[in-house]
Amino acid sequence: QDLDTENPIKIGYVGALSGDTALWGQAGLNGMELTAKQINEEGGILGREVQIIGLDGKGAPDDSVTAYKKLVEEEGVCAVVGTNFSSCNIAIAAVADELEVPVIATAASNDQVTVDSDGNLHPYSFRLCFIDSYMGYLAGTYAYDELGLKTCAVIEDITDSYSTSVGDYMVQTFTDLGGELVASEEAQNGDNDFRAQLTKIAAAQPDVVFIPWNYENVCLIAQQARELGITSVFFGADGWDTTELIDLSNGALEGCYYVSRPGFNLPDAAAYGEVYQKEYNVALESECLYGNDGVQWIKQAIEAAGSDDPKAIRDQLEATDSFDGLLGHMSVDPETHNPSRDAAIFEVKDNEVQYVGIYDPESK
Amino acid sequence: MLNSFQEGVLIICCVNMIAVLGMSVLTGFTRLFSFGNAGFMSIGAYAAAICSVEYHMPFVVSILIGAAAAGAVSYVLGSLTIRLRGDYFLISCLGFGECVRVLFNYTKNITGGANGYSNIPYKTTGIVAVICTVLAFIIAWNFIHSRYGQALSAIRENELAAAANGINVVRYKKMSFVFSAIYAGWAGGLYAHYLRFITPTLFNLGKSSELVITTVLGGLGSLTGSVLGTIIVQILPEIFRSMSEYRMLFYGIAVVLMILLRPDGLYGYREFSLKRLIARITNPGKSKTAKEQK
Amino acid sequence: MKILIQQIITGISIGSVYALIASGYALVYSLLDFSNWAHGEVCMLGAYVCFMATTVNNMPYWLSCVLGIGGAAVISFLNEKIAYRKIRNNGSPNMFLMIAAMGLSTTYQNLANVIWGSKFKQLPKIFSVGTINFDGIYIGTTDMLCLGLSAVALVILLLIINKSKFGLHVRAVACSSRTAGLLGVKIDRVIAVVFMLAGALAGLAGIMYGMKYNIYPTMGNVGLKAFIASVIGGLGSVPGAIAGAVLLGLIETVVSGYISSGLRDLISFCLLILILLVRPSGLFGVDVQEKA
Amino acid sequence: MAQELLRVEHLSAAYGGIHALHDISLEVEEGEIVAVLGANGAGKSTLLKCLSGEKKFLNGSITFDGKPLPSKPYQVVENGMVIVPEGRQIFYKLSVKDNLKVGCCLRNDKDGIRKDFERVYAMFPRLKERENQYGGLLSGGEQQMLAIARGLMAKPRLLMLDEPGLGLAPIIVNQIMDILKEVNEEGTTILLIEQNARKALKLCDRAYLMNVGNIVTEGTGKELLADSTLMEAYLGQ
Amino acid sequence: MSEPILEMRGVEKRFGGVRAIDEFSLKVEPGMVYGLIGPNGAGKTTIFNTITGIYHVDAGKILFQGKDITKVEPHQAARLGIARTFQNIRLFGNLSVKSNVEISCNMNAGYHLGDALLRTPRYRRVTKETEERAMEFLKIVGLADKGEERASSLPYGHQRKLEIARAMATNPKLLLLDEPAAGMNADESLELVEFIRELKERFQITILMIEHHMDVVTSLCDACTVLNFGKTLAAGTVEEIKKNPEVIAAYLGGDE
Ligand SMILES: Nc1ncnc2c1ncn2[C@@H]1O[C@H](COP(=O)(O)OP(=O)(O)OP(=O)(O)O)[C@@H](O)[C@H]1O
Ligand SMILES: Nc1ncnc2c1ncn2[C@@H]1O[C@H](COP(=O)(O)OP(=O)(O)OP(=O)(O)O)[C@@H](O)[C@H]1O
Ligand SMILES: [Mg+2]
Ligand SMILES: [Mg+2]
Repeated sequence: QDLDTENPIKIGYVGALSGDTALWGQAGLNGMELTAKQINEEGGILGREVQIIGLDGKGAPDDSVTAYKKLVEEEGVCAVVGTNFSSCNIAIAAVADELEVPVIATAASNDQVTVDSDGNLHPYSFRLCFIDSYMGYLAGTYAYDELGLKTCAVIEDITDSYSTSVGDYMVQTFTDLGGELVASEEAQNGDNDFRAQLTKIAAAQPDVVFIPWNYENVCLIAQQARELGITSVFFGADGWDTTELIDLSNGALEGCYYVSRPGFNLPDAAAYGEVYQKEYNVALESECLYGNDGVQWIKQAIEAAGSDDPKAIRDQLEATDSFDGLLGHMSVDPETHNPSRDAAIFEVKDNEVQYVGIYDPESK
Repeated sequence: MLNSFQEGVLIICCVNMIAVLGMSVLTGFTRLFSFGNAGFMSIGAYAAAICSVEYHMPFVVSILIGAAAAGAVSYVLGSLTIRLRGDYFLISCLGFGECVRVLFNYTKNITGGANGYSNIPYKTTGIVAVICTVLAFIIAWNFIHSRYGQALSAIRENELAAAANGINVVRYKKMSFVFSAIYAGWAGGLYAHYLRFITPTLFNLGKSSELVITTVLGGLGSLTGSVLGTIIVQILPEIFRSMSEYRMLFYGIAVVLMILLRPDGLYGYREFSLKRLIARITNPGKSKTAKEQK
Repeated sequence: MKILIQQIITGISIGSVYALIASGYALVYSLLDFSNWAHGEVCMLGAYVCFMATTVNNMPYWLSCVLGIGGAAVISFLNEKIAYRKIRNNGSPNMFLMIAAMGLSTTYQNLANVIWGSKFKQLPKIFSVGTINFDGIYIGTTDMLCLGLSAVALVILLLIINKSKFGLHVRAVACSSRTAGLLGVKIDRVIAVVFMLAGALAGLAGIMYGMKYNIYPTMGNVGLKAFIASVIGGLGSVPGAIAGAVLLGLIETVVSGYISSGLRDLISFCLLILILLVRPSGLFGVDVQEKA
Repeated sequence: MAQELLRVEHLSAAYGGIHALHDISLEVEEGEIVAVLGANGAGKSTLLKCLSGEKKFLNGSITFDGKPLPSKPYQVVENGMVIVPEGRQIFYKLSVKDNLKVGCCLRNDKDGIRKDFERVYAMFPRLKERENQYGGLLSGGEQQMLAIARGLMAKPRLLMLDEPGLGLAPIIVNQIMDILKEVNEEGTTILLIEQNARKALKLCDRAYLMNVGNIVTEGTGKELLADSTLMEAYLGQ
Repeated sequence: MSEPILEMRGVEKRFGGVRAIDEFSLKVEPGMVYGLIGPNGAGKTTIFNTITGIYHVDAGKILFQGKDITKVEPHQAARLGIARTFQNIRLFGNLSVKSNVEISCNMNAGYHLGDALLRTPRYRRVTKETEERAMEFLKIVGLADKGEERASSLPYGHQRKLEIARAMATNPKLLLLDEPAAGMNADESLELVEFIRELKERFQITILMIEHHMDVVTSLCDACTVLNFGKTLAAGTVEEIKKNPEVIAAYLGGDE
């Protein structure tokens, strides 16, 4: 109607739009564009049109930094969403502090994305996801306390910071609670045969195997583990969170658990998923939900600030004490910029991912 | 003045150019193919970064230590593998590069492992990068045009004849290997102080092959070709950045086309010369026959 | 003890997949003296062709496999026809072929990304319906099939290369295509047939690989392992490639199993260097040089 | 009169800008031995490269047995013209035996091949001794013998030899001349390039004399041998 | 008589079952042109390869100016003053004719890496000298005007000469020539003979030469050894050898 298209609000997206992780980058960008379209149909932000500009960061820190700089310097965006890789966001964080345009990481869960290794806050970096340590903590506690498992094994991707840090936290929590680590194995990104490691795990006969990997490798690991006669419970984190988990695992994950935020199970997300499916003719990915939440969160911040000045947006993002997105409710800790949001446990049962419920060990 | 994006692209271009110049000496002039130079880059990067962050050394010293570390490692590796021929040498370098990556991932306590190594001071500004590149070019140029460089070309052409004319083939090959590693280490150190954050994956096999491809595209046996090659390989994808998913596809196709259409690279066996360019413009017929003779 | 046996079996079965890829790779190397880095991508494309045939077009599985193998052969042939042949005719150094192959590999990987997306796809797992359990030692059926197929491929290739007239022509062209041409060998045809053969092997390997581990655009990266395997075995020697592949699989598993899975590649690499220091042309490689 | 087998008309060829052949014309009749003589760089090898289909020429025509020369080297061989190239060009990774086998790759007469094997081994006993050695490890002269033997194995209608005597002991050079004579008498036409003009002229029926890309003269071997001014001017004898 | 410049004592070299050289001994006095002839595959080139360190002998000793060089590497042999040409020409094909010779001159160039990288005056001076020296050698072989051409585009005969120039540029005391006249006609061979004589006079070198052209051997060599199956068949002056019936039977044949 009277949407101001002359003077749009530009929001950038950095993600892997090419290469072997392009799927998620594209999904995030699609999600943002869909949301922007919906926002524009409803009158935009502050009456201005929202524009999404996506640039390829190849999932590499250096390319992502360049893409971020280009978005800020050449495209004049007021905020950036992305990436889904911690390493990229750690690299961007220092640059963002200089260029003073906030960046909201989607699935980048490493602690250092928002707080550097000396404990200093990156004022312009935010994120939507859990941090590794929290997921590790939840998984470890749930496995020990709720499932009553006593011995654990872990297999980590040593080339992936997500995998190593989530895995380490899982094991640490589990052993701190009194559990025992009986096997700790490593593999590398690109491997797809894990039987050498699994043979060792099989010999140790753990109650639970932590598999903090991306779902595709999880499915390979699980199947190979079952082939080698491992009957333990497998436990994972939000890398498992996909609609394809059941299809790809061929039943190998029956009786296994993972911890993630609520998402696909929420009615809003499901509705969004239908629209998304119609629009792009591909299945919904969690990265789309992240993209949506990123845009919505920025919208909320701009509206609260009354302007799209990056500094003002930053202040509002930091001050967020309630934001409701497709991934549920969250608030921001101004000290760390980490969101605190509900965590949920999911179980694979009867060839279906079932929502077990919100899990918060503190509240017990 | 350049904005930070343009400066960033310039710096990345310069850093890569230094690594490619080293590669050019090794591959273009000695005809040894190394798919491990990203490994040397990472050694330089980590060594320099650690010097800066842990020991608060001045930037120049850190960079020098990084380059020296890469050189030292290459010397040891070269002592073992330089006698291997062709693809056997290639695979040993490739394996080395992958190993370095695994090692940096593995030594979490020192390097941060897959989490990366962060908080490196920002020291590689555009000016620094340009000065380093010019310096690197002059040194490489002088090296190549001295008896050392000539010896390398002789080895490339015919090892046996080179040896029969008093050239210690193993020593010179090792020299060019170390030279390229020092350049890679130098580039790596600069890179770390540009990006402020490094992880082992930055220096994967893809990076090594990019260096080789750039060298070949620029033209084997031509330093100016390497410079031009780097500019094209670094700037072209920048133009395609918004084409997202097709970007790498085009890159692949461009590599194949270049090899098919300009088999000698942009400047195979010759250096770019202003004189020749002018001659070609003013007298197109004659320079054409000169080209055909090749 | 049981673990050791299990590890050895695992090693051999991992190696057998490498072997299937390495044999086609070695075939091309033996002919043109260059590392066909696009070989892994041909495997990948073969697997995708098979996948498209079964799941999208609902063809019977055997027919899909045939199509996959044929498709890979055709792609491999096209690589030769469009790219490699021209480079050879240009008289460029052999390393250029390798660079072109790298370009092709990037192209195919990203093409697959664009067409099929980067998600894992599953082939119907008709063979891996289970593992055979020998008293707590598990042997995968797909693994045995791979090993069997590699063995058959090896025997067939050896017969072709060493016993047939075509094989002699292949070796002659490998040595000097110019002279072979002057003596009446139809060089282009010989090379094209070899590429098709290698492509067919790649397709077969891709399908086996896909059956075991799913298919995805970067699955061709396993070609690198095949490359390393052929180097261990001696470049250009098909039996060497297969022996090298099984050896590599064994080294990897045993190192992961008994030393450290994180340092697996590091230790395998040190062993590789060690092998090369003792035998600079790999285990089975012969290095005939023109004498002075 | 014998039948014409090969005719070259107004042939010219160049390497980049350098012209190596200018307007060459010559012919070879069935059953002849024709020699082409000339100093270093006269263009003799270039001529043979054109004839073997390896080098594209600029102008002119080549007809073999009444038909124009095909463009691919292997098609030329199929037509019955085989070259023993300059610089031996041994398959250095193939055994001596396999080298010879490649030589007869277009033949299918098993018995004939076996006989020819015996025959070349009888001609060059050295090769029989080294039968299973890699070609690349032979001595220079042994390689040369192998190259000639390989050419003979093809049993061509027209055999073209580029300096077959290169690097051979004098006694062997003489033997080769005898062998060529013998082969010729069995019906193979021969086009020979040889630096040893005297030997070549004694052997051949006719000869062409080349100088810097041109044919300066032609005649029978006897005529040229007798023409001492010519011999001195171009061949230094 | 002076000390021999090159001496081989009971040298043996086997390849698998083949004894390429067998109990071979040889003495070459300084200043001579010494011929090494014999049937194909007799082991002549192999002898060169053992002298220059390309092959290492299985038994026996090789002395150069009284010094044991049995185990030297090729580049060390070159530095000691032994230069050679190859039976199959081995030039630096893609480099210019001039660079081919310069590379050999460099062997004795007196500057270091530091000089090169910083382009010190010494570097400039030495480079200039090298260039001049290279041009001088090219002049001697008559290729001065072809300095900028690619070595591989030269005709065969010129390539041979370039190889000799390149060998001479290392400043050798002993020059090994492997069939220098191969592929040359009679006229050119004569020219070559003159040229080699000139080289010998001018640079005071000793020459050991393998050759099948008997007229070249006759007019150049002061003495020669005939090799057969890796063993000495005969040795002496050329005239003596030409009359030796065994040599005629094994090598020369009837009519020469
Ligand atoms: N590959 C090449 N590139 C450039 N020029 C060449 C090439 N081959 C030959 N030439 C030139 O062509 C001319 C003729 O050469 P060709 O080899 O035909 O001579 P030739 O008569 O066989 O001499 P020779 O007796 O030395 O073998 C020479 O001037 C030579 O320099
Ligand atoms: N590297 C090698 N491996 C195996 N056999 C070899 C090797 N080098 C030479 N030979 C054999 O040793 C013998 C001597 O070879 P050499 O090259 O010394 O002969 P030559 O006297 O130079 O002969 P020509 O005059 O033909 O060049 C030959 O029979 C050859 O086959
Ligand atoms: Mg010739
Ligand atoms: Mg010899």
